[in-house]
Amino acid sequence: MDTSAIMGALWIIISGILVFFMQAGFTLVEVGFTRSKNAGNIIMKNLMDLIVGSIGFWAIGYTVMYGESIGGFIGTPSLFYSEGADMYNLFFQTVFAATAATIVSGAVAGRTKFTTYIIFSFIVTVVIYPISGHWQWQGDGWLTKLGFIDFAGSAIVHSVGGWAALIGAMLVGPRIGKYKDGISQAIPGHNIVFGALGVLILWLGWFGFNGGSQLAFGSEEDVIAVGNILINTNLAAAAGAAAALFYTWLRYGQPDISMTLNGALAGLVTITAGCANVSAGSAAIMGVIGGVLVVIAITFIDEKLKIDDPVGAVSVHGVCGTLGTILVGVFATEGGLINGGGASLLGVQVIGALAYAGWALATAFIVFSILKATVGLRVSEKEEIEGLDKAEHGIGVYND
Amino acid sequence: MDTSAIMGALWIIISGILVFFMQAGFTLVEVGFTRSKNAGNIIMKNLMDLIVGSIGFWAIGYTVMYGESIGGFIGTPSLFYSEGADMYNLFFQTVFAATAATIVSGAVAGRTKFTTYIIFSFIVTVVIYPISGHWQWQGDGWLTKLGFIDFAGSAIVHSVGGWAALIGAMLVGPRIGKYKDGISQAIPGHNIVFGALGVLILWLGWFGFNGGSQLAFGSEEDVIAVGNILINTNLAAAAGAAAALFYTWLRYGQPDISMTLNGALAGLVTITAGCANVSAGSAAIMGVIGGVLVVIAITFIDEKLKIDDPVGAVSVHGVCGTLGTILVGVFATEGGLINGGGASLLGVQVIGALAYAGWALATAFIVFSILKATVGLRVSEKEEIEGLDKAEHGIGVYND
Amino acid sequence: MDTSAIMGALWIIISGILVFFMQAGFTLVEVGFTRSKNAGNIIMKNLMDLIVGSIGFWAIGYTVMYGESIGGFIGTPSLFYSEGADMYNLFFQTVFAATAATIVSGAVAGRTKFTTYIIFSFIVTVVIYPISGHWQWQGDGWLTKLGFIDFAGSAIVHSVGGWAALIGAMLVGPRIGKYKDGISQAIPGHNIVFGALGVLILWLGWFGFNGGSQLAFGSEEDVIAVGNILINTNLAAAAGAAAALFYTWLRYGQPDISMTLNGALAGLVTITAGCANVSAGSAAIMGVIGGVLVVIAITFIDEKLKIDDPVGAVSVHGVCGTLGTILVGVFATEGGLINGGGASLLGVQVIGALAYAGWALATAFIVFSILKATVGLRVSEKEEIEGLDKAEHGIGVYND
Amino acid sequence: MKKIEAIIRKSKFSEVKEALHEVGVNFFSYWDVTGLGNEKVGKVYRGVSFSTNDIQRRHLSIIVNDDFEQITLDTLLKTASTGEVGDGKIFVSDILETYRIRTGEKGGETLK
Amino acid sequence: MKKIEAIIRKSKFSEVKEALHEVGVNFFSYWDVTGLGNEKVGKVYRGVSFSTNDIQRRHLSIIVNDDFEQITLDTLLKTASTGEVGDGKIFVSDILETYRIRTGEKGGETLK
Amino acid sequence: MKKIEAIIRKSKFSEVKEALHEVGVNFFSYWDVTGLGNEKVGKVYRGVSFSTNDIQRRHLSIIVNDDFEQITLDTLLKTASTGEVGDGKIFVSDILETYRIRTGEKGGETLK
Ligand SMILES: Nc1ncnc2c1ncn2[C@@H]1O[C@H](COP(=O)(O)OP(=O)(O)O)[C@@H](O)[C@H]1O
Ligand SMILES: Nc1ncnc2c1ncn2[C@@H]1O[C@H](COP(=O)(O)OP(=O)(O)O)[C@@H](O)[C@H]1O
Ligand SMILES: Nc1ncnc2c1ncn2[C@@H]1O[C@H](COP(=O)(O)OP(=O)(O)O)[C@@H](O)[C@H]1O
Repeated sequence: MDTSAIMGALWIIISGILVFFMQAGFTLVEVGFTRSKNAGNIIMKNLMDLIVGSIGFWAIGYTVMYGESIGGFIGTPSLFYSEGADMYNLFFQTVFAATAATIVSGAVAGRTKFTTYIIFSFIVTVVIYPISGHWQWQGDGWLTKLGFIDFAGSAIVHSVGGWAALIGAMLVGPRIGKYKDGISQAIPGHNIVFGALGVLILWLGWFGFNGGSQLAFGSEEDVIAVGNILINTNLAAAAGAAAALFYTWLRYGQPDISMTLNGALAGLVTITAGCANVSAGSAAIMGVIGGVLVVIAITFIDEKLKIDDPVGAVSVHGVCGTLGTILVGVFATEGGLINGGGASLLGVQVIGALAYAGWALATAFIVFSILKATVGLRVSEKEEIEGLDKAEHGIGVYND
Repeated sequence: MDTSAIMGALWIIISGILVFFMQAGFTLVEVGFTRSKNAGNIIMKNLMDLIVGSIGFWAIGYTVMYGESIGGFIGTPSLFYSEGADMYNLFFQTVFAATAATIVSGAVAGRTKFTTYIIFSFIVTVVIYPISGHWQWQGDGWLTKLGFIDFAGSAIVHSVGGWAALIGAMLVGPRIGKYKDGISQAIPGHNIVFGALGVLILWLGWFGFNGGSQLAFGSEEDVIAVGNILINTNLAAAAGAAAALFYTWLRYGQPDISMTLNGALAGLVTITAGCANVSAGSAAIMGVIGGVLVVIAITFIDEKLKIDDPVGAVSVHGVCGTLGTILVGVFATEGGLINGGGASLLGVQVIGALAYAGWALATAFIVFSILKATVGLRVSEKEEIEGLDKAEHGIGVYND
Repeated sequence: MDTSAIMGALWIIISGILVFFMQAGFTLVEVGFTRSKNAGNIIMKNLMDLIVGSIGFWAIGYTVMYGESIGGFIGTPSLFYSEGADMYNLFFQTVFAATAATIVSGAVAGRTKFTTYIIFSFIVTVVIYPISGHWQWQGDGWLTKLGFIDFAGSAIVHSVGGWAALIGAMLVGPRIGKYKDGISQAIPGHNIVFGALGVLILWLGWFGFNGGSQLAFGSEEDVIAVGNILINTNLAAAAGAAAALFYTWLRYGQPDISMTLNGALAGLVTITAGCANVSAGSAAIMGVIGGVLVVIAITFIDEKLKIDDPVGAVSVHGVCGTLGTILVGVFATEGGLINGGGASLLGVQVIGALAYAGWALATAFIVFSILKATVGLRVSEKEEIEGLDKAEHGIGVYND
Repeated sequence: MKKIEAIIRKSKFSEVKEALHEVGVNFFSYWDVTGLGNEKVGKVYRGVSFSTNDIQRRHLSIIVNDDFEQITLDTLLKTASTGEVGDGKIFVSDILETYRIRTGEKGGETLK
Repeated sequence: MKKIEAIIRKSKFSEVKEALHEVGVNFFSYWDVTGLGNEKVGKVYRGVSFSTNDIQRRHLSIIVNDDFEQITLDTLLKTASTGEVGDGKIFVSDILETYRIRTGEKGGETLK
Repeated sequence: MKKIEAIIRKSKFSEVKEALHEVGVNFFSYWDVTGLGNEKVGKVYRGVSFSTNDIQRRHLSIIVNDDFEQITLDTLLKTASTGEVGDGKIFVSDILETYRIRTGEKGGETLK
């Protein structure tokens, strides 16, 4: 291992630590955007994602993803990965896997059975997500071969999590009181300060998420690449937040706090696929598109589809993940439509985006349907009204 | 780019990420030290600083600061910076710029119009702060030539932000109920736990702020320098907190929590200018001076000047920023008064400190005056009493 | 200093910054697990630990620990350490020292005099902890010579802090109302969201705590070592949380949130001694043992010993610290019992674990006894009932 | 005029509110109280199981004209009840006078 | 003795408090309640606009001797009003007896 | 039936609760209020010292049958007092009727 490789390992480790911290961000956003009576349950679900992700990905998930390719579709699984010299990569990949699993929890918050959730989280970590990753990041995946670009995982991590969340939220059904006579009711989050802190932590972690995906830091090219990635990431987040802020101001007469926070996340998800392949200007524009679209999508899913997603996970991760993946075909410096690259990359990006959406929707549908028929998805009405904390964990999180 | 340079870039990037996190720290301190009815508005203002800082500094601010010097006073501006190999520096400088802008928001919390604030924040980011930076950090600035030392920005970042905050707080006027018959009333912060977490996050970020300002990590000198900087930073913070704790204990009979938290920040601001130029012992003493002075300054501004600064931003950043800048002339290992260096460095430091204070006071006064005469500075009395969250953003941040 | 050494310094600095952040984690856990009326006091105690740790360890503690060995028992003290080229190590060691001091504060929360606490914290930082460290980490300590393994401080940092906490909690006595007719009463923590955020921050910081203890990052061996350490750390934390979750589920019929959070910390403490010496599988098993034991220990100390430890500090740090130290003798890849290494390492580990427990118990007993006889340990009944915030700091942390 | 104080389960509140609305009782104030009564709830915190009868309840204070008393009571009794111990209580007392702050007017009209 | 319960706008509280103080009504207790009345407030949360008449109010409970009733009412009516819907209500009822816990004494003297 | 409202120090609550329990008064509701009275407390926040008589208190609302009135009052007066200014007040008023929501029954029986 030469100095370059060691420096690369250092960067990957630091990035992994930053990505790990995103767990705290997700937890805070989900806790803050929902009601106080379920806060403890959300904490437990997020912890569970981290537990299952950490153990499951090491136990088998990592090789499902990075094992020798079986037909470009799945890696050859083996148990309890133990390649010493590769452990820092396992670490980095583990925290990614935990992220994918965590996305679902926000969308099904406030009414889902804890046991059911644990099982689903496990399946995401060891089957759904690693296979997604294999298609592109393992190197011999079928999408890699098509020339598909998803640098840090708009499609692989976020859209997969987001579309699985859609199925979850749909099959679990809306929270009691969310729709009255078919009209969506506001159920305000109980602590938007937690939500804001969560978003800032996620934004922070994203520098590791996108920057670390360079997977190297040993040459001038790496420095240039990572520098660009960080600027693109930051610009897209800022532009996404700004877009959501001004768009809600225009549309509702007031800048909406929680939507603005979602806008920042939307910008981050949107830029993730192409953060290493677009210019700073494009990143800002992509952020704006994501920030506006997320507001439209949240309202559409809430009011038209009548699917209850308390934190906007489907819109942020699913919609913007798919959006960002496709936009690479438009904005990529090399091969992007507006940079004279023609439509071929765009075509590939659309194929990839659809493949991931389809994969996530289909597998999540199967799993949630089986769970529905067996263990059941929802807590009882009484437990839901009383709050999951008291019902499932014995006591609330806020006391005197 | 050789290994040293790459390692330097890595350190700058990591430091930048740490400095970014200070945004969360500022938000929490400001939220925690003010009333709950305005928490959402504070979140939005801090987000706006980050948005405006990220976009504005890339769009133009960076070149205003680092562009080719026009008379040592301002850089040659150019739009949409895109020097690939320098993007990591842009990132580091962007998060600094966002810090400068954010300082003001705490001082004017609870009564300022959101639109007005956005405009001011933008002007700080693209005009006031970059010009400040140019004088010293660009290399050809007039203060650089004088031999002025402001290693990480006590004057350039903090005092500029702090003195602008003074003008803001003065022109906006005190919150309703802050002064009764000319006597200052306590308006306790609504969540000092958030305040404390914010301070610890700021303290954390400051290791990047000061440490990263070494702008290199490729040689033994760098290791020594950064090691010293971190120790100095940490000692000054600890000493500042200790000083404020014991001083308030003596003065008021009880160790004051929020003042102690301000004391830590005071120590950090005080050491920022000289963190690479003084010994550990001097750093501790400087922290003590800062920690005591901040308490005196807060009380003076509050009770004598009757300017309402809910979080103590003027005292922490303005007063201690100026203090720290001047104290470099006293404590610098090379050239400092007490180390036998005579008064010449001290003279230069005083000139620089005054220049930045004057610059910030003057420009902020002009901008806030224009804003007052045009868009207006304050929300209506009704909105203020009801709270900015409901009035400007439709809903409070705390719900059930 | 060659490139390897510089990279090592970079890693140590980054790790130190991560460990610093653990202060925020401890503060949040302690605040969240106790009642709101004492939150400010806990913040102040934790700040005080950081202050005293930062100043005291530089002023003298570091040399007590790392100074030339006097009989393998204590370093030769000297005042105000100022070896420029070693400052980054001082930084790393300082944040460790602050951690040790902080452990006690949670166990004695809600009834201890602030002055008394400050004095004790100081003695931990400059005497008790540095001598602990000297025995093993200085290189010439008597335990080093025995071949004792405590890579990152299960015994040296955590068990010393935890057993001192036991004495503190015992001598200070339970909070009013904690035992009624000899039966333990629940006094629920006031904000478990803070607790959960605190645990995630601690988990994050632990990557620096354990990873940084490699004290190098310049070769392939270092990359392998640190990679393994991070995976072990993460697996043990996840396994500890999982074990506590399922064990409380079985035992009490409901997964207990705060116990699960303690379980994660238990896993982390347990793996700290052997994180560089065991396989991933062993780390997971050790985490499980720690996670179950911590629940048993908390209940035992609470209900049988009737010692009131609001946050479980004794169980997490004392019990699991000792456990983890001993388990190295069982699971170490080289020398561990189950890996065919015989019982000799195990014997050494037991000796070391007992030595640290004895040292902490004895010194803490002496110091707390003297303090009890002089300044006194407890606040008055009236102050305790009213809450320490109002009584000792003039105002509560939560307002409107 | 009467003051009707009802202490009900929090989980029943939205149902009660709607039912009151339907019978024309639109004006009232409410806040959360802790109630001690017959109901006991078992909880576990950090391994300590305890049973408490300090239970969160919602307290409604409804001032009505005498002709509305009965319908208010009936509605409350019907919609707030689950049949399990802990459904709560209703207390009726006399109100001598009421004022509408906005207009200064007094008497039964202010309750309409 | 009378109990005067006033449900007022939170934003009017400090004004009311001072005015009461000036007329010698220094003793009372208050807490926050949610009020349902004529006033409706429009809000937007995540794109869902909704209008609610669950509005935060402050509830004052003032026990006074009969000779203080009128001045208390007058002060409340004057200072708590803005003239807009939602200013709140005042309810007066009878108090049979009062006790000062500290001394155990009872009767009107305890209110002075 | 009587309503006994007691406004006491928060720090005295658990003692009072137990004492009431011992004399057979097991049912009541309570919540926190801010009280203005004779007591003043000095505080310091960020160097501004201020003295406030807005003090947190606990408000107990106990509805009892007439034969329980005296013992409840006695118990409260005895256990809630410290002898220092600020111990609080007790107010007694009439309750016309009470209902148990669970069963719909009314009258004094519901308080047992
Ligand atoms: N005598 C009382 N005075 C005041 N509040 C009461 C009284 N009795 C009951 N309550 C309130 O009513 C709630 C429900 O009463 P409880 O005895 O548990 O149920 P049930 O009425 O079904 O027997 C209690 O928690 C308390 O808040
Ligand atoms: N009948 C009532 N019983 C109890 N509280 C009431 C009643 N009527 C009004 N209130 C309280 O007074 C507040 C203001 O009343 P509202 O009808 O909105 O205004 P206005 O009195 O100006 O018409 C309500 O929010 C509620 O808290
Ligand atoms: N007239 C009143 N109306 C309503 N509440 C009162 C009244 N007088 C006292 N209280 C309540 O009782 C509390 C204690 O009263 P205070 O005058 O301070 O003590 P003391 O009764 O010992 O003189 C007050 O804080 C307030 O909550």
